[in-house]
Amino acid sequence: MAMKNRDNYIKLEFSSLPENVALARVLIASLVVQVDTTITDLEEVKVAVSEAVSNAIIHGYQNEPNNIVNIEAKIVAGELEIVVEDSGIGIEDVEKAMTPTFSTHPDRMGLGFVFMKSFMDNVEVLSEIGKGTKVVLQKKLVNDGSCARVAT
Amino acid sequence: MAMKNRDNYIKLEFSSLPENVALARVLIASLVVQVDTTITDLEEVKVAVSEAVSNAIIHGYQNEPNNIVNIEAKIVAGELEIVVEDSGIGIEDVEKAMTPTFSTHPDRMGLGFVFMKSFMDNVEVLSEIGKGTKVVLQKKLVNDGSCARVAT
Amino acid sequence: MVIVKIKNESLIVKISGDLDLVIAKDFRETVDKILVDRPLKNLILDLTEVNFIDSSGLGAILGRYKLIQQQGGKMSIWGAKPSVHRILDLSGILKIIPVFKNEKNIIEKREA
Amino acid sequence: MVIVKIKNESLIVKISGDLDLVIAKDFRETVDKILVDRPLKNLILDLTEVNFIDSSGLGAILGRYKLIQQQGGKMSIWGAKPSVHRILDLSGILKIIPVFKNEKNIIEKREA
Ligand SMILES: Nc1ncnc2c1ncn2[C@@H]1O[C@H](COP(=O)(O)OP(=O)(O)O)[C@@H](O)[C@H]1O
Ligand SMILES: Nc1ncnc2c1ncn2[C@@H]1O[C@H](COP(=O)(O)OP(=O)(O)O)[C@@H](O)[C@H]1O
Repeated sequence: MAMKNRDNYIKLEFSSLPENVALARVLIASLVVQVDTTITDLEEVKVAVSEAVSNAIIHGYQNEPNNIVNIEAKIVAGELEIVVEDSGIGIEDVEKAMTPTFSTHPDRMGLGFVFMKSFMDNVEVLSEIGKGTKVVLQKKLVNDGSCARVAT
Repeated sequence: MAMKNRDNYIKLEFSSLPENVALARVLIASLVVQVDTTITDLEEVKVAVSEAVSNAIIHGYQNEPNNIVNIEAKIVAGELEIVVEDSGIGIEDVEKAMTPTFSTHPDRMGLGFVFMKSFMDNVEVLSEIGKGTKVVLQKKLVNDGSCARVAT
Repeated sequence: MVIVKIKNESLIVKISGDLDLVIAKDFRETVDKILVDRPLKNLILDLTEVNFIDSSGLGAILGRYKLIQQQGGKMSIWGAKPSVHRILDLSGILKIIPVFKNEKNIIEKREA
Repeated sequence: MVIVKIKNESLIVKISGDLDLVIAKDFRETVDKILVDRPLKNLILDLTEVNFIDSSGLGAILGRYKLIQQQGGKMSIWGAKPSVHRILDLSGILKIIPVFKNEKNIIEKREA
Protein backbone atom coordinates (compact mmCIF):
# COMPACT_ATOMS: atom_id res chain seq x y z
CA MET A 1 0.00 0.00 0.00
CA ALA A 2 1.16 3.46 -0.84
CA MET A 3 2.09 6.23 1.57
CA LYS A 4 2.42 4.35 4.83
CA ASN A 5 4.50 5.72 7.65
CA ARG A 6 4.34 9.30 6.53
CA ASP A 7 4.42 12.01 9.14
CA ASN A 8 1.00 13.22 10.10
CA TYR A 9 -0.63 15.82 12.29
CA ILE A 10 -4.16 16.23 13.61
CA LYS A 11 -5.84 18.41 16.17
CA LEU A 12 -9.34 17.89 17.53
CA GLU A 13 -11.40 20.20 19.67
CA PHE A 14 -14.62 18.80 21.16
CA SER A 15 -17.39 19.34 23.69
CA SER A 16 -16.76 17.75 27.08
CA LEU A 17 -19.41 15.08 26.59
CA PRO A 18 -18.81 11.51 27.79
CA GLU A 19 -19.72 10.20 24.32
CA ASN A 20 -16.78 12.10 22.88
CA VAL A 21 -14.29 9.89 24.68
CA ALA A 22 -15.11 7.19 22.12
CA LEU A 23 -14.86 9.74 19.36
CA ALA A 24 -11.35 10.80 20.41
CA ARG A 25 -10.33 7.16 20.77
CA VAL A 26 -11.60 6.26 17.30
CA LEU A 27 -9.84 9.25 15.78
CA ILE A 28 -6.49 8.43 17.36
CA ALA A 29 -6.90 4.76 16.41
CA SER A 30 -7.51 5.82 12.78
CA LEU A 31 -4.30 7.81 12.93
CA VAL A 32 -2.25 5.02 14.50
CA VAL A 33 -3.36 2.35 12.00
CA GLN A 34 -1.88 4.48 9.23
CA VAL A 35 1.45 3.30 10.61
CA ASP A 36 2.15 -0.40 10.26
CA THR A 37 2.19 -0.92 13.99
CA THR A 38 1.15 -3.87 16.16
CA ILE A 39 -2.36 -4.48 17.49
CA THR A 40 -0.94 -4.32 21.01
CA ASP A 41 0.45 -0.84 20.39
CA LEU A 42 -2.89 0.21 18.99
CA GLU A 43 -4.79 -1.16 22.01
CA GLU A 44 -2.41 0.50 24.44
CA VAL A 45 -2.69 3.89 22.79
CA LYS A 46 -6.48 3.60 22.84
CA VAL A 47 -6.51 2.95 26.60
CA ALA A 48 -4.10 5.82 27.32
CA VAL A 49 -6.16 8.28 25.25
CA SER A 50 -9.36 7.08 26.86
CA GLU A 51 -7.93 7.71 30.33
CA ALA A 52 -6.59 11.17 29.56
CA VAL A 53 -9.77 12.33 27.83
CA SER A 54 -12.05 10.81 30.51
CA ASN A 55 -10.03 12.66 33.15
CA ALA A 56 -10.43 15.97 31.33
CA ILE A 57 -14.21 15.49 31.24
CA ILE A 58 -14.79 13.93 34.66
CA HIS A 59 -12.17 15.67 36.76
CA GLY A 60 -11.12 18.73 34.77
CA TYR A 61 -14.64 19.85 33.90
CA GLN A 62 -16.47 17.88 36.60
CA ASN A 63 -18.88 16.53 33.99
CA GLU A 64 -20.04 19.96 32.84
CA PRO A 65 -20.82 19.38 29.15
CA ASN A 66 -20.32 22.88 27.76
CA ASN A 67 -16.55 22.96 27.83
CA ILE A 68 -13.91 22.21 25.25
CA VAL A 69 -11.32 19.45 25.35
CA ASN A 70 -8.36 19.60 22.98
CA ILE A 71 -6.44 16.69 21.62
CA GLU A 72 -3.47 17.05 19.34
CA ALA A 73 -1.58 14.15 17.86
CA LYS A 74 1.38 13.88 15.61
CA ILE A 75 3.44 11.07 14.21
CA VAL A 76 6.98 12.00 13.27
CA ALA A 77 9.29 9.21 12.12
CA GLY A 78 7.11 6.59 13.82
CA GLU A 79 7.12 8.52 17.10
CA LEU A 80 3.60 9.28 18.33
CA GLU A 81 2.90 12.28 20.54
CA ILE A 82 -0.54 13.02 21.89
CA VAL A 83 -1.44 16.10 23.91
CA VAL A 84 -4.75 16.18 25.78
CA GLU A 85 -5.68 19.52 27.24
CA ASP A 86 -8.53 20.95 29.28
CA SER A 87 -9.13 24.38 30.81
CA GLY A 88 -10.74 22.91 33.88
CA ILE A 89 -10.07 22.95 37.62
CA GLY A 90 -6.47 21.75 37.45
CA ILE A 91 -4.61 19.37 39.74
CA GLU A 92 -3.31 20.53 43.11
CA ASP A 93 -0.60 17.95 43.56
CA VAL A 94 0.36 16.21 40.33
CA GLU A 95 2.74 13.76 41.99
CA LYS A 96 0.06 12.62 44.41
CA ALA A 97 -2.53 12.43 41.62
CA MET A 98 -0.22 10.10 39.70
CA THR A 99 0.17 7.70 42.64
CA PRO A 100 -1.44 4.32 41.84
CA THR A 101 -4.97 3.96 43.25
CA PHE A 102 -5.13 7.62 44.27
CA SER A 103 -8.44 9.16 43.24
CA THR A 104 -10.51 12.12 44.39
CA HIS A 105 -13.65 10.20 43.38
CA PRO A 106 -14.93 7.40 45.61
CA ASP A 107 -16.21 5.31 42.64
CA ARG A 108 -13.03 5.49 40.65
CA MET A 109 -9.98 3.27 40.83
CA GLY A 110 -7.13 5.73 40.52
CA LEU A 111 -5.67 3.72 37.65
CA GLY A 112 -5.89 6.31 34.89
CA PHE A 113 -2.37 7.61 35.22
CA VAL A 114 -1.12 4.09 35.96
CA PHE A 115 -2.41 2.90 32.58
CA MET A 116 -1.08 5.97 30.78
CA LYS A 117 2.34 5.30 32.27
CA SER A 118 2.35 1.57 31.56
CA PHE A 119 1.11 1.91 28.00
CA MET A 120 3.06 4.91 26.79
CA ASP A 121 6.83 5.42 26.83
CA ASN A 122 6.54 8.81 28.44
CA VAL A 123 3.83 10.77 30.27
CA GLU A 124 4.11 14.40 31.26
CA VAL A 125 1.49 16.33 33.19
CA LEU A 126 1.35 20.11 33.38
CA SER A 127 -1.40 21.55 35.52
CA GLU A 128 -2.37 24.78 37.17
CA ILE A 129 -5.21 25.20 39.65
CA GLY A 130 -8.13 26.99 38.02
CA LYS A 131 -6.38 27.04 34.66
CA GLY A 132 -6.41 23.48 33.47
CA THR A 133 -4.38 20.40 32.73
CA LYS A 134 -2.22 19.28 29.85
CA VAL A 135 -1.17 15.65 29.50
CA VAL A 136 1.57 14.76 27.02
CA LEU A 137 1.76 11.12 25.98
CA GLN A 138 4.60 9.75 23.87
CA LYS A 139 5.22 6.39 22.33
CA LYS A 140 7.51 4.94 19.71
CA LEU A 141 5.31 2.83 17.48
CA VAL A 142 6.66 -0.58 16.61
CA ASN A 143 6.69 -1.05 12.88
CA ASP A 144 5.13 -4.37 12.07
CA GLY A 145 3.93 -4.77 8.52
CA SER A 146 2.36 -8.15 9.24
CA CYS A 147 -0.28 -6.99 11.70
CA ALA A 148 -1.44 -3.50 10.95
CA ARG A 149 -3.95 -4.30 8.24
CA VAL A 150 -6.01 -6.49 10.58
CA ALA A 151 -6.91 -3.58 12.77
CA THR A 152 -8.09 -1.14 10.12
CA MET B 1 -28.92 4.35 26.41
CA ALA B 2 -28.23 7.56 28.26
CA MET B 3 -27.51 10.95 26.75
CA LYS B 4 -28.52 10.46 23.15
CA ASN B 5 -29.39 13.38 20.93
CA ARG B 6 -27.50 15.94 22.91
CA ASP B 7 -26.01 18.87 21.10
CA ASN B 8 -22.40 18.35 20.24
CA TYR B 9 -19.51 20.21 18.67
CA ILE B 10 -16.18 19.08 17.25
CA LYS B 11 -13.44 20.66 15.22
CA LEU B 12 -10.62 18.80 13.52
CA GLU B 13 -7.51 20.19 11.91
CA PHE B 14 -5.36 17.80 9.89
CA SER B 15 -2.54 17.47 7.39
CA SER B 16 -3.64 17.37 3.76
CA LEU B 17 -2.76 13.69 3.35
CA PRO B 18 -5.02 11.38 1.30
CA GLU B 19 -5.16 8.94 4.27
CA ASN B 20 -6.81 11.63 6.34
CA VAL B 21 -9.95 11.55 4.22
CA ALA B 22 -10.81 8.26 5.95
CA LEU B 23 -9.92 9.77 9.30
CA ALA B 24 -12.30 12.69 8.80
CA ARG B 25 -15.01 10.33 7.59
CA VAL B 26 -14.63 8.04 10.60
CA LEU B 27 -14.71 11.01 12.95
CA ILE B 28 -17.89 12.45 11.47
CA ALA B 29 -19.48 8.98 11.42
CA SER B 30 -18.70 8.62 15.15
CA LEU B 31 -20.41 11.93 15.74
CA VAL B 32 -23.48 11.09 13.67
CA VAL B 33 -24.07 7.69 15.30
CA GLN B 34 -24.46 9.48 18.64
CA VAL B 35 -27.79 10.56 17.25
CA ASP B 36 -30.31 7.78 16.68
CA THR B 37 -30.34 8.33 12.96
CA THR B 38 -30.80 5.94 10.03
CA ILE B 39 -28.02 4.01 8.33
CA THR B 40 -28.91 5.76 5.09
CA ASP B 41 -28.37 9.17 6.67
CA LEU B 42 -25.05 7.96 8.06
CA GLU B 43 -23.92 6.65 4.67
CA GLU B 44 -24.95 9.85 2.92
CA VAL B 45 -23.09 12.07 5.34
CA LYS B 46 -19.98 9.89 4.94
CA VAL B 47 -20.03 10.32 1.16
CA ALA B 48 -20.56 14.09 1.37
CA VAL B 49 -17.69 14.52 3.85
CA SER B 50 -15.45 12.32 1.76
CA GLU B 51 -16.12 14.46 -1.32
CA ALA B 52 -15.55 17.78 0.41
CA VAL B 53 -12.35 16.66 2.14
CA SER B 54 -10.99 14.94 -0.99
CA ASN B 55 -11.58 18.17 -2.92
CA ALA B 56 -9.68 20.21 -0.34
CA ILE B 57 -6.68 17.87 -0.66
CA ILE B 58 -6.74 17.17 -4.39
CA HIS B 59 -7.95 20.47 -5.80
CA GLY B 60 -7.43 23.02 -3.02
CA TYR B 61 -3.90 21.89 -2.15
CA GLN B 62 -3.15 20.04 -5.40
CA ASN B 63 -1.94 17.04 -3.39
CA GLU B 64 0.71 18.99 -1.48
CA PRO B 65 0.81 17.15 1.87
CA ASN B 66 2.07 19.91 4.14
CA ASN B 67 -1.10 21.94 4.37
CA ILE B 68 -3.93 22.01 6.87
CA VAL B 69 -7.57 21.09 6.24
CA ASN B 70 -10.19 22.11 8.79
CA ILE B 71 -13.42 20.36 9.49
CA GLU B 72 -15.94 21.59 11.98
CA ALA B 73 -19.16 19.78 12.81
CA LYS B 74 -21.99 20.51 15.12
CA ILE B 75 -25.28 18.89 15.91
CA VAL B 76 -27.90 21.23 17.30
CA ALA B 77 -31.38 19.81 17.87
CA GLY B 78 -30.73 16.99 15.40
CA GLU B 79 -29.52 19.40 12.74
CA LEU B 80 -26.03 18.55 11.47
CA GLU B 81 -23.75 21.23 10.07
CA ILE B 82 -20.32 20.42 8.69
CA VAL B 83 -17.84 23.01 7.48
CA VAL B 84 -14.83 21.86 5.45
CA GLU B 85 -12.22 24.50 4.83
CA ASP B 86 -8.90 24.74 3.02
CA SER B 87 -6.54 27.64 2.39
CA GLY B 88 -5.67 26.41 -1.07
CA ILE B 89 -5.95 27.73 -4.60
CA GLY B 90 -9.66 28.56 -4.50
CA ILE B 91 -12.31 28.14 -7.17
CA GLU B 92 -12.59 30.61 -10.04
CA ASP B 93 -16.21 30.00 -10.93
CA VAL B 94 -18.16 28.23 -8.19
CA GLU B 95 -21.32 27.87 -10.24
CA LYS B 96 -19.44 26.20 -13.06
CA ALA B 97 -17.53 23.98 -10.58
CA MET B 98 -20.83 22.76 -9.19
CA THR B 99 -22.18 21.74 -12.60
CA PRO B 100 -22.59 17.95 -12.82
CA THR B 101 -19.64 16.21 -14.53
CA PHE B 102 -17.55 19.39 -14.57
CA SER B 103 -14.01 18.70 -13.43
CA THR B 104 -10.64 20.37 -13.93
CA HIS B 105 -9.00 16.93 -13.68
CA PRO B 106 -9.19 14.56 -16.63
CA ASP B 107 -9.37 11.43 -14.39
CA ARG B 108 -12.16 12.68 -12.18
CA MET B 109 -15.89 12.47 -12.72
CA GLY B 110 -17.09 15.86 -11.56
CA LEU B 111 -19.58 14.20 -9.24
CA GLY B 112 -18.24 15.51 -5.90
CA PHE B 113 -20.58 18.48 -5.66
CA VAL B 114 -23.41 16.42 -7.17
CA PHE B 115 -23.13 13.91 -4.31
CA MET B 116 -22.84 16.65 -1.70
CA LYS B 117 -26.00 18.24 -3.07
CA SER B 118 -27.96 15.00 -3.34
CA PHE B 119 -26.98 13.72 0.10
CA MET B 120 -27.21 16.87 2.19
CA ASP B 121 -30.17 19.24 2.54
CA ASN B 122 -28.07 22.28 1.83
CA VAL B 123 -24.61 22.96 0.36
CA GLU B 124 -22.93 26.32 0.35
CA VAL B 125 -19.55 27.08 -1.20
CA LEU B 126 -17.50 30.15 -0.43
CA SER B 127 -14.26 30.48 -2.32
CA GLU B 128 -11.67 33.06 -3.17
CA ILE B 129 -8.82 32.58 -5.64
CA GLY B 130 -5.52 32.15 -3.82
CA LYS B 131 -7.23 32.23 -0.43
CA GLY B 132 -9.11 28.97 -0.21
CA THR B 133 -12.48 27.28 -0.12
CA LYS B 134 -15.12 26.74 2.50
CA VAL B 135 -17.90 24.22 2.01
CA VAL B 136 -20.87 24.25 4.37
CA LEU B 137 -22.98 21.09 4.44
CA GLN B 138 -26.26 20.88 6.33
CA LYS B 139 -28.62 18.02 7.00
CA LYS B 140 -31.50 17.34 9.34
CA LEU B 141 -30.85 13.90 10.77
CA VAL B 142 -33.83 11.57 10.84
CA ASN B 143 -34.35 10.22 14.31
CA ASP B 144 -34.77 6.50 14.14
CA GLY B 145 -34.16 4.63 17.38
CA SER B 146 -34.46 1.25 15.72
CA CYS B 147 -31.44 1.49 13.44
CA ALA B 148 -28.71 3.60 14.92
CA ARG B 149 -27.14 0.94 17.11
CA VAL B 150 -26.34 -1.29 14.16
CA ALA B 151 -24.01 1.26 12.74
CA THR B 152 -21.88 1.92 15.81
CA MET C 1 -25.23 -1.74 25.20
CA VAL C 2 -26.24 -3.51 28.39
CA ILE C 3 -28.64 -6.47 28.27
CA VAL C 4 -29.80 -8.20 31.45
CA LYS C 5 -31.43 -11.55 32.08
CA ILE C 6 -32.52 -13.04 35.39
CA LYS C 7 -32.28 -16.84 35.58
CA ASN C 8 -33.12 -18.48 38.90
CA GLU C 9 -30.94 -16.68 41.42
CA SER C 10 -28.53 -15.25 38.85
CA LEU C 11 -28.36 -11.89 37.17
CA ILE C 12 -26.67 -12.24 33.79
CA VAL C 13 -25.42 -8.98 32.32
CA LYS C 14 -24.17 -8.87 28.76
CA ILE C 15 -22.29 -5.78 27.70
CA SER C 16 -21.53 -4.96 24.06
CA GLY C 17 -19.24 -2.35 22.62
CA ASP C 18 -16.57 -0.28 24.31
CA LEU C 19 -16.79 -0.40 28.10
CA ASP C 20 -15.70 3.18 28.74
CA LEU C 21 -17.37 5.81 30.93
CA VAL C 22 -20.59 5.92 28.88
CA ILE C 23 -21.38 2.20 29.04
CA ALA C 24 -19.93 1.97 32.56
CA LYS C 25 -22.66 4.36 33.68
CA ASP C 26 -25.33 2.34 31.89
CA PHE C 27 -24.01 -0.86 33.43
CA ARG C 28 -23.85 0.61 36.94
CA GLU C 29 -27.35 2.07 36.80
CA THR C 30 -28.94 -1.02 35.26
CA VAL C 31 -27.46 -3.46 37.77
CA ASP C 32 -28.02 -1.27 40.81
CA LYS C 33 -31.67 -0.72 39.94
CA ILE C 34 -32.25 -4.48 39.86
CA LEU C 35 -30.23 -5.39 42.94
CA VAL C 36 -31.77 -2.71 45.13
CA ASP C 37 -35.20 -4.37 44.82
CA ARG C 38 -34.04 -7.92 44.64
CA PRO C 39 -30.74 -9.18 46.01
CA LEU C 40 -29.53 -12.17 43.98
CA LYS C 41 -26.98 -14.92 44.54
CA ASN C 42 -24.93 -14.47 41.39
CA LEU C 43 -23.89 -11.67 39.14
CA ILE C 44 -22.53 -13.04 35.88
CA LEU C 45 -20.89 -10.51 33.63
CA ASP C 46 -20.64 -11.57 30.00
CA LEU C 47 -17.86 -9.62 28.28
CA THR C 48 -17.89 -11.66 25.05
CA GLU C 49 -18.97 -8.64 23.01
CA VAL C 50 -16.75 -6.07 24.72
CA ASN C 51 -14.01 -4.79 22.43
CA PHE C 52 -12.40 -2.30 24.75
CA ILE C 53 -12.20 -1.50 28.44
CA ASP C 54 -10.55 1.29 30.39
CA SER C 55 -10.36 2.25 34.06
CA SER C 56 -13.91 3.66 34.06
CA GLY C 57 -15.17 0.23 33.01
CA LEU C 58 -13.00 -1.49 35.60
CA GLY C 59 -14.33 0.84 38.30
CA ALA C 60 -17.91 -0.04 37.43
CA ILE C 61 -17.08 -3.77 37.58
CA LEU C 62 -15.35 -3.45 40.93
CA GLY C 63 -18.23 -1.39 42.31
CA ARG C 64 -20.81 -4.03 41.31
CA TYR C 65 -18.57 -6.70 42.85
CA LYS C 66 -18.59 -4.83 46.15
CA LEU C 67 -22.36 -4.40 46.02
CA ILE C 68 -23.15 -8.06 45.38
CA GLN C 69 -20.61 -9.07 48.06
CA GLN C 70 -22.40 -6.86 50.58
CA GLN C 71 -25.64 -8.62 49.68
CA GLY C 72 -24.00 -12.01 50.22
CA GLY C 73 -23.81 -12.88 46.53
CA LYS C 74 -20.97 -13.78 44.17
CA MET C 75 -19.70 -12.35 40.93
CA SER C 76 -18.01 -13.94 37.93
CA ILE C 77 -16.85 -12.76 34.53
CA TRP C 78 -17.22 -14.62 31.24
CA GLY C 79 -15.59 -14.51 27.86
CA ALA C 80 -13.18 -11.56 27.95
CA LYS C 81 -11.20 -11.13 24.74
CA PRO C 82 -7.40 -11.18 25.11
CA SER C 83 -7.03 -7.38 25.00
CA VAL C 84 -9.77 -6.95 27.63
CA HIS C 85 -8.40 -9.83 29.71
CA ARG C 86 -5.03 -8.13 29.78
CA ILE C 87 -6.49 -4.93 31.25
CA LEU C 88 -8.50 -6.92 33.84
CA ASP C 89 -5.28 -8.68 34.76
CA LEU C 90 -3.20 -5.50 35.04
CA SER C 91 -5.82 -3.90 37.29
CA GLY C 92 -5.70 -6.77 39.79
CA ILE C 93 -9.43 -7.51 39.34
CA LEU C 94 -8.62 -11.06 38.23
CA LYS C 95 -7.31 -11.75 41.73
CA ILE C 96 -10.69 -11.11 43.32
CA ILE C 97 -13.27 -11.94 40.63
CA PRO C 98 -13.09 -15.32 38.89
CA VAL C 99 -12.93 -15.13 35.11
CA PHE C 100 -14.15 -18.02 32.94
CA LYS C 101 -13.83 -18.60 29.27
CA ASN C 102 -17.24 -18.75 27.74
CA GLU C 103 -17.20 -22.15 26.03
CA LYS C 104 -19.89 -21.36 23.52
CA ASN C 105 -17.84 -18.39 22.45
CA ILE C 106 -14.70 -20.46 22.07
CA ILE C 107 -16.51 -22.91 19.82
CA GLU C 108 -17.92 -20.09 17.71
CA LYS C 109 -14.48 -18.59 17.33
CA ARG C 110 -12.98 -21.88 16.23
CA GLU C 111 -15.66 -22.25 13.60
CA ALA C 112 -15.25 -18.71 12.31
CA MET D 1 -6.47 -3.44 -0.05
CA VAL D 2 -6.30 -4.60 -3.64
CA ILE D 3 -5.77 -8.29 -4.47
CA VAL D 4 -5.44 -9.47 -8.06
CA LYS D 5 -5.74 -12.89 -9.66
CA ILE D 6 -5.33 -13.82 -13.31
CA LYS D 7 -7.44 -16.77 -14.46
CA ASN D 8 -7.33 -17.70 -18.13
CA GLU D 9 -8.12 -14.47 -19.94
CA SER D 10 -9.63 -12.71 -16.92
CA LEU D 11 -8.17 -10.29 -14.42
CA ILE D 12 -10.03 -10.59 -11.14
CA VAL D 13 -9.53 -7.65 -8.78
CA LYS D 14 -10.81 -7.86 -5.23
CA ILE D 15 -10.90 -4.61 -3.27
CA SER D 16 -11.39 -4.50 0.51
CA GLY D 17 -12.13 -1.55 2.74
CA ASP D 18 -13.23 1.95 1.83
CA LEU D 19 -12.83 2.70 -1.87
CA ASP D 20 -11.88 6.36 -1.51
CA LEU D 21 -8.95 8.24 -3.07
CA VAL D 22 -6.28 6.14 -1.29
CA ILE D 23 -7.50 2.73 -2.45
CA ALA D 24 -8.62 4.19 -5.79
CA LYS D 25 -4.97 5.06 -6.46
CA ASP D 26 -3.85 1.57 -5.46
CA PHE D 27 -6.51 0.02 -7.68
CA ARG D 28 -5.64 2.20 -10.66
CA GLU D 29 -1.91 1.57 -10.41
CA THR D 30 -2.25 -2.18 -9.84
CA VAL D 31 -4.58 -2.77 -12.78
CA ASP D 32 -2.77 -0.47 -15.19
CA LYS D 33 0.59 -2.12 -14.48
CA ILE D 34 -0.85 -5.52 -15.42
CA LEU D 35 -2.82 -4.44 -18.48
CA VAL D 36 0.00 -2.47 -20.04
CA ASP D 37 2.07 -5.67 -20.39
CA ARG D 38 -0.75 -8.02 -21.04
CA PRO D 39 -4.11 -7.02 -22.47
CA LEU D 40 -6.83 -9.37 -21.15
CA LYS D 41 -10.38 -10.20 -22.20
CA ASN D 42 -12.15 -9.60 -18.92
CA LEU D 43 -11.75 -7.33 -15.93
CA ILE D 44 -13.85 -8.61 -13.05
CA LEU D 45 -14.10 -6.27 -10.10
CA ASP D 46 -15.11 -7.96 -6.85
CA LEU D 47 -16.62 -5.36 -4.48
CA THR D 48 -17.86 -7.86 -1.88
CA GLU D 49 -15.54 -6.47 0.78
CA VAL D 50 -16.00 -2.80 -0.06
CA ASN D 51 -17.87 -0.92 2.67
CA PHE D 52 -17.79 2.52 1.18
CA ILE D 53 -17.30 4.23 -2.16
CA ASP D 54 -17.14 7.86 -3.21
CA SER D 55 -16.56 9.70 -6.49
CA SER D 56 -12.80 9.02 -6.37
CA GLY D 57 -13.55 5.30 -6.32
CA LEU D 58 -16.10 5.67 -9.12
CA GLY D 59 -13.58 7.61 -11.20
CA ALA D 60 -11.04 4.82 -10.86
CA ILE D 61 -13.64 2.22 -11.89
CA LEU D 62 -14.73 4.23 -14.93
CA GLY D 63 -11.10 4.81 -15.92
CA ARG D 64 -10.33 1.07 -15.82
CA TYR D 65 -13.49 0.41 -17.83
CA LYS D 66 -12.29 2.78 -20.55
CA LEU D 67 -8.86 1.16 -20.60
CA ILE D 68 -10.09 -2.40 -20.98
CA GLN D 69 -12.60 -1.25 -23.61
CA GLN D 70 -9.76 0.28 -25.63
CA GLN D 71 -7.96 -3.03 -25.45
CA GLY D 72 -11.07 -4.82 -26.70
CA GLY D 73 -11.93 -6.38 -23.34
CA LYS D 74 -14.99 -6.29 -21.09
CA MET D 75 -15.57 -5.28 -17.50
CA SER D 76 -18.04 -6.51 -14.89
CA ILE D 77 -18.66 -5.82 -11.23
CA TRP D 78 -19.51 -8.38 -8.56
CA GLY D 79 -21.08 -8.33 -5.14
CA ALA D 80 -21.63 -4.65 -4.32
CA LYS D 81 -23.34 -4.09 -0.97
CA PRO D 82 -26.60 -2.10 -1.06
CA SER D 83 -24.98 1.18 0.03
CA VAL D 84 -22.22 0.79 -2.58
CA HIS D 85 -24.72 -0.34 -5.22
CA ARG D 86 -26.74 2.81 -4.61
CA ILE D 87 -23.75 5.05 -5.34
CA LEU D 88 -22.86 3.05 -8.47
CA ASP D 89 -26.45 3.50 -9.57
CA LEU D 90 -26.58 7.25 -8.89
CA SER D 91 -23.36 7.79 -10.83
CA GLY D 92 -24.74 6.14 -13.95
CA ILE D 93 -21.98 3.50 -13.98
CA LEU D 94 -24.58 0.72 -13.78
CA LYS D 95 -25.80 1.73 -17.21
CA ILE D 96 -22.47 0.94 -18.83
CA ILE D 97 -20.89 -1.77 -16.64
CA PRO D 98 -22.90 -4.90 -15.80
CA VAL D 99 -23.18 -5.63 -12.09
CA PHE D 100 -23.75 -9.17 -10.82
CA LYS D 101 -24.60 -10.39 -7.40
CA ASN D 102 -21.88 -12.64 -6.13
CA GLU D 103 -23.81 -15.78 -5.24
CA LYS D 104 -21.28 -17.13 -2.81
CA ASN D 105 -21.56 -13.91 -0.89
CA ILE D 106 -25.34 -14.08 -0.79
CA ILE D 107 -25.19 -17.57 0.68
CA GLU D 108 -22.66 -16.47 3.29
CA LYS D 109 -24.86 -13.57 4.28
CA ARG D 110 -27.91 -15.76 4.70
CA GLU D 111 -25.98 -18.09 6.94
CA ALA D 112 -24.59 -15.27 9.11
N1 LIG E 1 -7.62 16.58 33.83
C1 LIG E 1 -7.69 16.58 35.16
N2 LIG E 1 -8.16 17.67 35.81
C2 LIG E 1 -8.24 17.69 37.17
N3 LIG E 1 -7.88 16.66 37.95
C3 LIG E 1 -7.40 15.55 37.37
C4 LIG E 1 -7.29 15.45 35.96
N4 LIG E 1 -6.76 14.24 35.66
C5 LIG E 1 -6.58 13.61 36.83
N5 LIG E 1 -6.94 14.38 37.87
C6 LIG E 1 -6.85 14.05 39.30
O1 LIG E 1 -5.95 12.96 39.45
C7 LIG E 1 -6.59 11.89 40.10
C8 LIG E 1 -6.04 10.57 39.63
O2 LIG E 1 -6.34 10.38 38.29
P1 LIG E 1 -6.38 8.91 37.65
O3 LIG E 1 -5.09 8.22 37.98
O4 LIG E 1 -6.73 9.01 36.25
O5 LIG E 1 -7.51 8.15 38.46
P2 LIG E 1 -9.12 8.32 38.49
O6 LIG E 1 -9.56 8.95 37.20
O7 LIG E 1 -9.60 6.94 38.64
O8 LIG E 1 -9.43 9.17 39.67
C9 LIG E 1 -8.06 12.09 39.85
O9 LIG E 1 -8.86 11.47 40.84
C10 LIG E 1 -8.18 13.60 39.89
O10 LIG E 1 -8.24 14.09 41.21
N1 LIG F 1 -11.60 22.79 -2.37
C1 LIG F 1 -11.43 23.10 -3.67
N2 LIG F 1 -10.43 23.93 -4.06
C2 LIG F 1 -10.25 24.24 -5.37
N3 LIG F 1 -11.03 23.79 -6.37
C3 LIG F 1 -12.05 22.96 -6.03
C4 LIG F 1 -12.31 22.58 -4.69
N4 LIG F 1 -13.39 21.77 -4.68
C5 LIG F 1 -13.79 21.65 -5.96
N5 LIG F 1 -13.00 22.38 -6.79
C6 LIG F 1 -13.16 22.52 -8.26
O1 LIG F 1 -14.45 22.13 -8.62
C7 LIG F 1 -14.43 21.09 -9.59
C8 LIG F 1 -15.62 20.16 -9.41
O2 LIG F 1 -15.54 19.47 -8.17
P1 LIG F 1 -16.31 18.11 -7.94
O3 LIG F 1 -17.74 18.28 -8.31
O4 LIG F 1 -16.05 17.65 -6.56
O5 LIG F 1 -15.67 17.11 -8.99
P2 LIG F 1 -14.22 16.43 -9.09
O6 LIG F 1 -13.61 16.40 -7.73
O7 LIG F 1 -14.50 15.08 -9.63
O8 LIG F 1 -13.42 17.29 -10.04
C9 LIG F 1 -13.08 20.44 -9.40
O9 LIG F 1 -12.64 19.75 -10.54
C10 LIG F 1 -12.20 21.63 -9.04
O10 LIG F 1 -11.79 22.32 -10.19
